[in-house]
Amino acid sequence: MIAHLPILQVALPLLAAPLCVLLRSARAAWWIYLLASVAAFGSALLLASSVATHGPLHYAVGNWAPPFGIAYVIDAANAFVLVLVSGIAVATAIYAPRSIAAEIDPQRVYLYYACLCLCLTGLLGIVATGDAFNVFVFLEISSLSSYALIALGKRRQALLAAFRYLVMGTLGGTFVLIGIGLAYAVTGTLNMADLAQRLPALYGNRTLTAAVGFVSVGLAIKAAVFPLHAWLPSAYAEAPSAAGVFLSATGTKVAIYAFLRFAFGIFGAGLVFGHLPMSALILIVGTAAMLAGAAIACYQDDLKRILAWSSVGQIGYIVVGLGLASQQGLSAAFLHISAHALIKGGLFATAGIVALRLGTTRIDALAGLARSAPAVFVALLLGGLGLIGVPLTAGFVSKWALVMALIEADQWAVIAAVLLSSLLALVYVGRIIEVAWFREPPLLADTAQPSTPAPMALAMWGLVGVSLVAGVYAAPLSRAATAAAAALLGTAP
Amino acid sequence: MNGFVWIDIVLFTILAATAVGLARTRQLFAAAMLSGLFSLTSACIFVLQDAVDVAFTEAAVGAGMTTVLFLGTLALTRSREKVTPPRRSIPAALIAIFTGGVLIYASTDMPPFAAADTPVQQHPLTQRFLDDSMTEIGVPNVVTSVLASYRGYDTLGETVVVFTAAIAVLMLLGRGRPATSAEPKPREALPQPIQHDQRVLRVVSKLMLPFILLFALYVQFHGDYGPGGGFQAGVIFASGLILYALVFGLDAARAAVSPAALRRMVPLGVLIYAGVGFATLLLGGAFLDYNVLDAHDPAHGQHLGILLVELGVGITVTAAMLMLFYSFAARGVGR
Amino acid sequence: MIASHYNYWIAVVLLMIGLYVVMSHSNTIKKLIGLNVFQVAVFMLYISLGKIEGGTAPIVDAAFTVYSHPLPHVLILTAIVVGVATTALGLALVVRIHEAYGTTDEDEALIADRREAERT
Amino acid sequence: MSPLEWISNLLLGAGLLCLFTGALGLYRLPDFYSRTHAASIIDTAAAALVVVGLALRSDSFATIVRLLLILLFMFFTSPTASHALAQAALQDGLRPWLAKRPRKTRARSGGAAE
Repeated sequence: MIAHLPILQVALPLLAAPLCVLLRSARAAWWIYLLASVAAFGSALLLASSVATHGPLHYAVGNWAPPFGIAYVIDAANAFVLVLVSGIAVATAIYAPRSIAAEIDPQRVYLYYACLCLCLTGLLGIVATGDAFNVFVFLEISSLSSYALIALGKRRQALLAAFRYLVMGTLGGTFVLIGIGLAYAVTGTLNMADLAQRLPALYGNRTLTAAVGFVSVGLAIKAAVFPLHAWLPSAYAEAPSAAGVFLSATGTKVAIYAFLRFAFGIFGAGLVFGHLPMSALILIVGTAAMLAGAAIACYQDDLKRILAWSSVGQIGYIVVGLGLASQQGLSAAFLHISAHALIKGGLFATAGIVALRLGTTRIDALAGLARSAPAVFVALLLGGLGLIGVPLTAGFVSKWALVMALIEADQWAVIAAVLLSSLLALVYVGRIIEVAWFREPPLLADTAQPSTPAPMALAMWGLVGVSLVAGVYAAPLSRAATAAAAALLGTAP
Repeated sequence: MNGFVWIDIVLFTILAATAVGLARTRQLFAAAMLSGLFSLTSACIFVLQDAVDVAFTEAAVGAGMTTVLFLGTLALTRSREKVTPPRRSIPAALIAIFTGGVLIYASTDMPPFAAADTPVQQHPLTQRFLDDSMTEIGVPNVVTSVLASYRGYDTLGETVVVFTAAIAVLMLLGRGRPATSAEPKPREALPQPIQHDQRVLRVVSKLMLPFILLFALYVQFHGDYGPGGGFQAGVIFASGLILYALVFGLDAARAAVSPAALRRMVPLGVLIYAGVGFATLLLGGAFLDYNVLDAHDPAHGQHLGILLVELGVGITVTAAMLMLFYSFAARGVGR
Repeated sequence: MIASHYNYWIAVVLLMIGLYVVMSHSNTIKKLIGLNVFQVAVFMLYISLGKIEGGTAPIVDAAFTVYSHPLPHVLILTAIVVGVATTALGLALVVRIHEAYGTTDEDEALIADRREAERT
Repeated sequence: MSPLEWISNLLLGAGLLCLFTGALGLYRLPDFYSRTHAASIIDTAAAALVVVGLALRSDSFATIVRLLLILLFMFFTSPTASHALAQAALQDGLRPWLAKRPRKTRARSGGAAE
């Protein structure tokens, strides 16, 4: 059975989507989505433990040996991301029903769950595959479903945000397609392992250099890396809360993972970071991202928008980590991928609860939240501390690892930028806390707020709680991140 | 230099002229038609480069379906474009030139066009697909073998993409117009039953319709031996029904193929495809390993598997395309 | 160089035109048309990789020995379908944007949003 | 050259002439209706002549049958398409251009035909 797990954890959510549509019932669709994500999470955990003990798993779809068919390869790196993505999907499933009932037309709820299943399928497919073109196909499944998930936001701005995301995302996807095509032109193969074997002979080939460029730019658009981030803030801020939780925690992370896979598993670190000046470029871009994202977040007056802009900044940390291309840098990147996914997922969950209780997420409306909804406020506070990187949070663990990696690489300017951006995070988190804690609520707000539904609170505390546990008891996560980095670099841990 | 070069030059000139024309015109209707022409011309180029299946699909999808969807949208919005301000056009031009420059730079190290010793032609994949597929799978159209068997998983993904688009559009446009609309008066929908004397149109459409549907079935089941397969067949089948809707009105079409039936067919096709995958798992093979479908004769198993998955693709694509059309067409009726 | 590479270059020029239309125009429908041109240009780039001199369509027949490579064809079949799916979703969004804002122009819609934000 | 090839060449030549006439007419004629007429020359006469010319050259029976089926299909659809186009224009209120009318009508209807 374990032999088929690599395909099952993608195929089960895939099977779930048409079932949701066929049954046409919101309740049944939720159960299907829940079961599919739990099944995916379970298989991901089993896979991760199997990979940790027995080494990488290979699976040939259709029993066509690679490079003739499509192969799945699970190693410590993608097992890490698989567990993360499917875990967030479970949290979203717990969170979703009440939030969706409040935000989505009841006639469309079953379609909405089908879209969530599809988005999960796409993301897991990107992570698990060992075939370059297969990445593109699943990238488009996840992208198309996320456009739809975002477009159903309550305000009309959601439509515009989804459209802009669609245009940018399609350009990004097509850039990836061009890059894969150029690599195919000079090798004749699409299998990642086969490509990796043939490419070193071609270092210096101009077609290959351009392929690296196109894939990098395409995935940078999908990951919203700083100058190409324009679609992200309004897309995540306008999305319905449940989609916001899921996408903010997984979407950009998977794109970054895909870049890591292309850089280390296909093109090879020797080409991307040795032959081409990508390392310096990535460090500059990452530094700019963490400063600009955090700075702009300070000027927003909507909770979800602050969180979305903060994501732009936080992606900068991950990018800086991978730009170092060292064992430490990569483990810091993996740590921050997981830490930020948990924290930002938790914070978007909190923002969704705020939206449900107050009917808005505007920052002035938060006044008095600390008294009217202390639990929500505490979650917001803890998540915010994680964003800043205060000790005993997961954010601290990953930032500490990043700073250590930067010290090792003698990148003092970047370290200064990390500290500055943390200060900026203090400013925007502080603003939220200040309003919610100290400012008097307007008299109108005393009218009865709906209470927090228990499943939503559970999901919120689940995400925030796991991020706190990971901050206090950091060893397992660090170990997994180290193993993931080692798997990418090809050095046995 | 042979005759093909001249055809190439003519076609490329038409393509470039079309592209420039659609970039410059501010009439969106003209731009949509030119984009259809662009797809059709590129389909001709694909034929010249031996990609008959691709040409078929591009003609049916790019020139046919996409244009129908553009026209449906234009009928609902009826807008004309404004002049592009230079603050947008200059950075756009710079980005386009830079991207093109990188690609030209890349092309200088690309293998010569149509050479026999390129990495693509030299890779072991070539021999496997072109020589061994006849014994392994036994389908003369190698594109079908690769599409449905060697890379059958990609094609499953592709079917899921169509499914995703269908349910996404259903979610966005599904239930008529919302009450709060910026534009109070409902626009005329695209397929109004034509009021005036349309005997010619009706008679000819009625005459043609069975043949269009028959042709779709031929394309569906002849895909093993010639160009064609589930995608092309699905689009042709849908376009036959779209013709019916255009001539006889949306209500007549919905009476023939109800939206409720479509809503079941779209997921059904995906289920058939994925179901084949799970069936092979249960029979002890790998996911989508058609060899296990027939314990005695693997090649027969491959045939059966390809037939089933192409059927799944055909069902989903037909229903999805028709559903897209219904969604756009019904939007203007204002029910 | 010219004789052996002009196919790629023309695809690149078409790609540039498509990209320019996407980036420069603020009309949403026009953007999608540009996106189509952009994608078709990429398809041409791929298909030209499979062509072989003197080859024929990859449908095995006793009469032929040289066939063009089928793999790029399969990949682009997938990409074409992805393209039409994206266009359909984009157009559905355009219809909804037009209903919500009364325009299909992205800039006008953004201005309308900004005005609305200033009013509240 | 065999007599069959001569006939084929003759038909292809005539087809080309029709194509050219149609294209010229599409470009030069003053209004929508006359342009539709020019376009339908291409659809019907030019296409039919070329298809028959090709059929005479073909050496396989299957190809001939296919070509004839194409011919049959076009025989029905092309005139219908032109008819529908013209009727739609008429319904939309587009008046045919007549020599008596002032030239400005021509410019307007020319734009509509694009």
